[in-house]
Amino acid sequence: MIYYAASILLILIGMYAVLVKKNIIKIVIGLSIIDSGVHLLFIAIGYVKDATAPIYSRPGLEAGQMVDPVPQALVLTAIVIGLAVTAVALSLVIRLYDHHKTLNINRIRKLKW
Amino acid sequence: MVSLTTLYEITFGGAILAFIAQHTIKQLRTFIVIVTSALGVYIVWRLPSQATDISFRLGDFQILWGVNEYSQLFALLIAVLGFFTLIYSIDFMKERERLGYFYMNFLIVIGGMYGIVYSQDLISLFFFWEIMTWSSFMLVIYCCDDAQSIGLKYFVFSAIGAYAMLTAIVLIWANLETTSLSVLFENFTNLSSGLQITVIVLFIVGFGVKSAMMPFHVWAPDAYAISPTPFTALFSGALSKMGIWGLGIVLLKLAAQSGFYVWVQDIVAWIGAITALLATFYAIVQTDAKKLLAYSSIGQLGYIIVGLAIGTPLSIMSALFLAMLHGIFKAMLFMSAGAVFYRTGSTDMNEVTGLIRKMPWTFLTALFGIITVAGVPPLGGFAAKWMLYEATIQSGHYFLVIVLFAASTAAFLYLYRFIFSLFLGQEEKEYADIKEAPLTMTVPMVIMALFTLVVGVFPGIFINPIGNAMGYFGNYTFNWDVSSLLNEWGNHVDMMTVVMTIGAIFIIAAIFITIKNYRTTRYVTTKDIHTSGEIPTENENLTYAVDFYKPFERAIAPVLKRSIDKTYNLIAENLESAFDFLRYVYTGNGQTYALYVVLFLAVLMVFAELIFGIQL
Amino acid sequence: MSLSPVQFIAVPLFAAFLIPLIGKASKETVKLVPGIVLLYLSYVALNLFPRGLERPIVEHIAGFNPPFGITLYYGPLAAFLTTLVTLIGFVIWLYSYKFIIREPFEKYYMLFMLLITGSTGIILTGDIFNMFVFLEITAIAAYSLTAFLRDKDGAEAAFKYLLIGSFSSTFVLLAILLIYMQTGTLNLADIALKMADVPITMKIFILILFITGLGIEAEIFPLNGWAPDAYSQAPSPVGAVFGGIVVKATIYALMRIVYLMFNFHSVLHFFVIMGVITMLIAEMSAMRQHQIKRMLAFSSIGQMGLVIIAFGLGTEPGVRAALFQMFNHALIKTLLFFSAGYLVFHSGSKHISALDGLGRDKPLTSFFFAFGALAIIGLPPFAGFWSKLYILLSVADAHLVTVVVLILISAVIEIVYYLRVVSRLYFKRETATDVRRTPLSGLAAMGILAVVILFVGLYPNTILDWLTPAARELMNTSEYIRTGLHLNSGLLSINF
Amino acid sequence: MEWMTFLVIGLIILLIIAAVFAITQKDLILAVIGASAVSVVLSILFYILQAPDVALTEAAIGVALTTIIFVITIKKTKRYEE
Amino acid sequence: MRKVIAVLLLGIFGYYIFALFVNVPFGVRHDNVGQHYLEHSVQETGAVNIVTAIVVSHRGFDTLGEVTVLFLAATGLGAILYDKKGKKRRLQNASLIVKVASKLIYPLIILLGAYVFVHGHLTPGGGFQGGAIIATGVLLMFISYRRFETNHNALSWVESLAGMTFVTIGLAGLIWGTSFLQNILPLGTPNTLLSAGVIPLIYIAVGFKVGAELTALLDNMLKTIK
Repeated sequence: MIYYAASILLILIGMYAVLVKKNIIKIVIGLSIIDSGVHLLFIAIGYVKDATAPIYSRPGLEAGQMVDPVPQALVLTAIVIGLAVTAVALSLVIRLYDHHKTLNINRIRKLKW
Repeated sequence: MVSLTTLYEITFGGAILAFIAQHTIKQLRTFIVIVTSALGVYIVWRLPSQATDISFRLGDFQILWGVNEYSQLFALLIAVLGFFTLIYSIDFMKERERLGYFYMNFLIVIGGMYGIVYSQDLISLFFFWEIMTWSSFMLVIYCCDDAQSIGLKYFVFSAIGAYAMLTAIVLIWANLETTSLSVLFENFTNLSSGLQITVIVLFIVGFGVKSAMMPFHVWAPDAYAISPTPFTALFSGALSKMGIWGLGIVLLKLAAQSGFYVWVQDIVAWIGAITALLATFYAIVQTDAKKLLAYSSIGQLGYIIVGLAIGTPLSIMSALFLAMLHGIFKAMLFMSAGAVFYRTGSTDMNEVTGLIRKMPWTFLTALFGIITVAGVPPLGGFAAKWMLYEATIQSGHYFLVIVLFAASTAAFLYLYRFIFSLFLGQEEKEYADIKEAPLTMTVPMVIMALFTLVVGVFPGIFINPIGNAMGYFGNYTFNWDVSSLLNEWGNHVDMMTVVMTIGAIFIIAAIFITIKNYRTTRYVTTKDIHTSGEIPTENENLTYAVDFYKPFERAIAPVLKRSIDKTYNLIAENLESAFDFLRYVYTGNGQTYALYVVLFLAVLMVFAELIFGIQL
Repeated sequence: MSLSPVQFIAVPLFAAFLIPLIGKASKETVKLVPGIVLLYLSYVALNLFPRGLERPIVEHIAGFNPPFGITLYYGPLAAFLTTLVTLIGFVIWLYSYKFIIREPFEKYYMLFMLLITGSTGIILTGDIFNMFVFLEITAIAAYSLTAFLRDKDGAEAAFKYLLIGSFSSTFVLLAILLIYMQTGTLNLADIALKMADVPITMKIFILILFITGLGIEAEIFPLNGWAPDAYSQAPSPVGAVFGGIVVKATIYALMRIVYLMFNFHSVLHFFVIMGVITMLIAEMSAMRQHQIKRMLAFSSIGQMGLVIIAFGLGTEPGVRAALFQMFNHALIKTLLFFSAGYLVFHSGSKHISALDGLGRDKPLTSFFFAFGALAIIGLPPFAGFWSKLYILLSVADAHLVTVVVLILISAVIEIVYYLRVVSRLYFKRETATDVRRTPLSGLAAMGILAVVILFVGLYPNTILDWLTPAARELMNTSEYIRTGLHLNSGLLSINF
Repeated sequence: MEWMTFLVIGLIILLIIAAVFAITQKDLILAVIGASAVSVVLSILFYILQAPDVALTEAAIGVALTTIIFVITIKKTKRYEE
Repeated sequence: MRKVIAVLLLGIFGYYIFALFVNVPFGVRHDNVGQHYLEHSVQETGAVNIVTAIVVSHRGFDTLGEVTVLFLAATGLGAILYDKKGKKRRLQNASLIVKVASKLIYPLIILLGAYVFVHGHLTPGGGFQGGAIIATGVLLMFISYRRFETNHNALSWVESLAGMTFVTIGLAGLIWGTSFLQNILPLGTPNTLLSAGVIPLIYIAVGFKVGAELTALLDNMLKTIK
């Protein structure tokens, strides 16, 4: 339960940063925090009380004793995707700073109409 | 060989070939164009005897092309006018650029018009209608200066009309599941009466725009004036008749079946009459010959609309007669104005004067043209106007007839101005070495001029095909001689006698005046004008045509001031600034956009709770 | 190797991996690779198409039966869209051949190939998380391509796109999470089967998240703030990629999900409303644009609004009309972006006012622009006419006459701003002319598109006959579930 | 398992604090360190939730690589928020 | 102003999302595809790490996409940060202690990374984790030694070849098996290194690819403008 609350809170904190913070690096940090929140939510719904990790590392383990592996597999993918997005975003930040000499998003709005 | 498909293939194929030829072998281009249009005339001429209906499926629709007398009437007008204007254009357009573009679009317009009149279903009608619209738009913006905004105005109005039509088509499809015209005619009464009147109004708007009906006429004067003259001749002569063609169908085939017929008739007739009157007023105050002719066109179309709206056999006949005739004489007039432009470089009536001796054939054409417009015997216009008045009176529209008379009388004013300022009066020095227009221009003009004379003498050559065409609308029987008119009371008016008499008087008068004037006139320049002691400056335009109808202009100033055009412009400007305001939604700030996203999400969630009453 | 739908994804991917190696040997050869790949894909498309129409091919990746493995579903709809993507991709490559000459162009082609992979993946996949992955591939490729010119505006546009695109992926991910939580499966067909048991609250929230998430890339108002910037600042072929490929794939994803999982009628009407708003606001904004590509972008949004309206009707004619419109819009907007690209290149300015008189100077390019403008307005005899007509007819069939009128009003606005540009093109200009010529590859690309547009306009049945089964597939959910789940056709695709 | 619950609650509080720190801190380097702290805590939480694979990934990617690229970016741009 | 609106909207959003989760029980077993995997994956794929089995086998297509995404990020980054002029890292040399230490640790890190991805089917971890670990190792060297250069040629070869290997394995499945990415090798005994069919192969390819890509990505970022 508390995991749900925590992850939703993380998502909201991240979104707040994206919506309010002026600094574009902050915005990217916000994006990665949102991602973290979603990942935590995924893992949390896959969790089963008193179960082990889904690895048959020792004999005698049974399927009924393990947590749901699917969300873990999905999160694995999602984390990598998040990294990719962050990397592209940061390269854009570098480009933007190179052109505008500022990180303030309010000053990077030449494209209006 | 002679079938509708060949007609389309040849016309559209010729269009593309002309464009290709322009960019490869220039000499071939003119040849292709002329041959294409000549073949068009031939095929259209032979069609009634040989064509079979063509039917095939396109998408979900049954496309139906067929020939009937009504469409044949208009198709002949298109073919002949197309042929003449194209011949005329050979020399007229010789020096211009982008002729491939010009001729391609010209032929596409012609092909589109064929398509319209031969289509027997709404989809192909709309299909060709739009083809005609955009290709004529391309010709309107072909040249110069203000073409941009004028072309746009033309297209926007056309589009409004076309989309009104499309809405009607869509409504018909949604309710009757058909696009065939004949099925529509049969089942029209199955529609609910509200739908009936909606469809009728939408169609009237759709066709009314093309036939320059008030208040949708504002595109016409500018568009006619700005487009290259050979095309203007076709534009005013044939293209505007497409609107008439459609109005005929809507009024006589659709509206006649509905319970609102009387209302529709009266309203449309009045709109037509007002169009005729106002356009005439506007024409009087124009200083540009082409613009004058353009307004005159609108006025004449007004008469035709009145004729169609009244809906008695005689009035329909007069309307169609006038439509055919208008196609010819307006083409003549535009061509003669074009010939003047070709030689002098201007159609401004305040500039160009006294060309009668320099360009006699052009003058003759113009003279025949204005006589026809005015509806004076011996030329064809008389018969048409005469029938119209008679029909109007018979059907009891007395006020209407007064308006029409007023418009007709006022028309003399602008016609007089046209011929007087361009051809009569003083010769200017600057136009001293002007020659008659080249043969390719004069020949078509003169042929058509003679044709109006022939029609005047033998109205039957028009009346009989028109009588056949009217078979499309019902069983009207006519059995008239070639050279006489018939009124309701059974009196024959023998046109031959009338023409002979008037012709003799005319010739005698002309000889008399000429002889008398030659003795007394002396040569003066336009500068030799009494100016009450003030010395006219060099750049002051003192041609007598300036302020030709000053008092009249003053008299109708209140009418002119409230221009519909201005109202439209005002609406357009206000809309644009409203759109401008909307554009501020896009602030350029990425964060704001992100905020919109969350806003959208939050609003949806709240709505979901409100609408679905979700238990949380 | 036998033909299989997976090649639509695997072959461009392979090519993208291969390009850097080829680039080491010869940089010029790199340019040819996407062309060869796309030609091969069109061969595949042509071969698979009849089979897909006859009977959907369900490819089980790695041989696991659904719902335990990822499946590819190649039915009539996917067949239609993959063919479209291949065709558009090919012309875009042809156009780019001489247009993208800036270093590092091999990266451009890699990104382009990956974008093709992503969009065909979205179209083909039968698994929702897989769809997310491909959405991300498409999106990241799109961000990078937007900033490809590395100028000030490109970076700004790409950043905005990325910002909103990240929101999109977050919401889609959340929706997938909720779906997995509720149904315990990720296979689309299986989800559709189990969705009936999901409580309505959950269903609606999943739907809302999907609409928001996918609506961002499908350019629904007010989620489309990124679009005008990205379209206009990316290199011209990339603008065509957005309008022709990315948006189409996303709309497909949205509609597949909505039709498959949510069967409320009121929801579909919501789409009609959203479509109308999107269309009207976009067209009105387009009218006031000063930059030609921005104008095209707004027009693109407007057209998407039209597509959404037609999808939102929820009737078979509606869906068919929407698909037809997607097809036509992809072709026509690509043509417009191509010609606008060279017009901008020749005039040296992105502004419309700089285009005066280019019709004289660059007759063919201007001709193609005029051609595209007439086509997109929906004038006969071009392809756009039929799809607009079909949309109007299907809307009228649903008794939404107001919507018909609104669509036509927006069409009038469209006429104003397009023809304003066209008549400017044929304006006189006294300034010096640009001596550079439009390269043949660019003209060839435009020529192909123009021919196809005209052909479809004259023979709409060629496309419509394909579209009817495609529309039926989208409408017929139970058939999708049946074939998607129970047919053991890992063998099917190979034993032909 | 009472201590486990407390540990989890503690970690989550830490998580939230780190996240808030990350987005409020004016010094971007510190903000990034805050973000990486989020990742560290998250990684531990993943482990507690029996997802060692994800924990490992989060540790390698979230803590190390993401942080590094952030730091590089900040080095190339500006350290302090205006 | 923006703050208030944002907080308000996020409040609404958060409230509804949270409300959705209030009734969701935590830590309860659901009957879903995950259970199927837990029960059958070992037989089907031969991997004892079920997450790996899912990632590489059942959802191998996702993994292909994932690799593609990283490749895409590296490519996109290269395109966005491309600069014609020669580029140099502008980092200072670290202190001697760091230098020596990193030189010692570097091979160990690489080894650890390799171990992680080779044993992906047996223990937690796999190609991504291993690749990321390798990249951090290289990063350490980047930081410590100003002149430490990676062989770009080799990097891009590795990147491309590894990616192509993945696709080729997939296509091999299509050729010799029944479908893309199908396992065409014997499964072997679970819980031994040489088991699980193509999974180790794929993970090795992924490991190399991810390692090379992340290294290239870091290199690119370190070297750009300024």
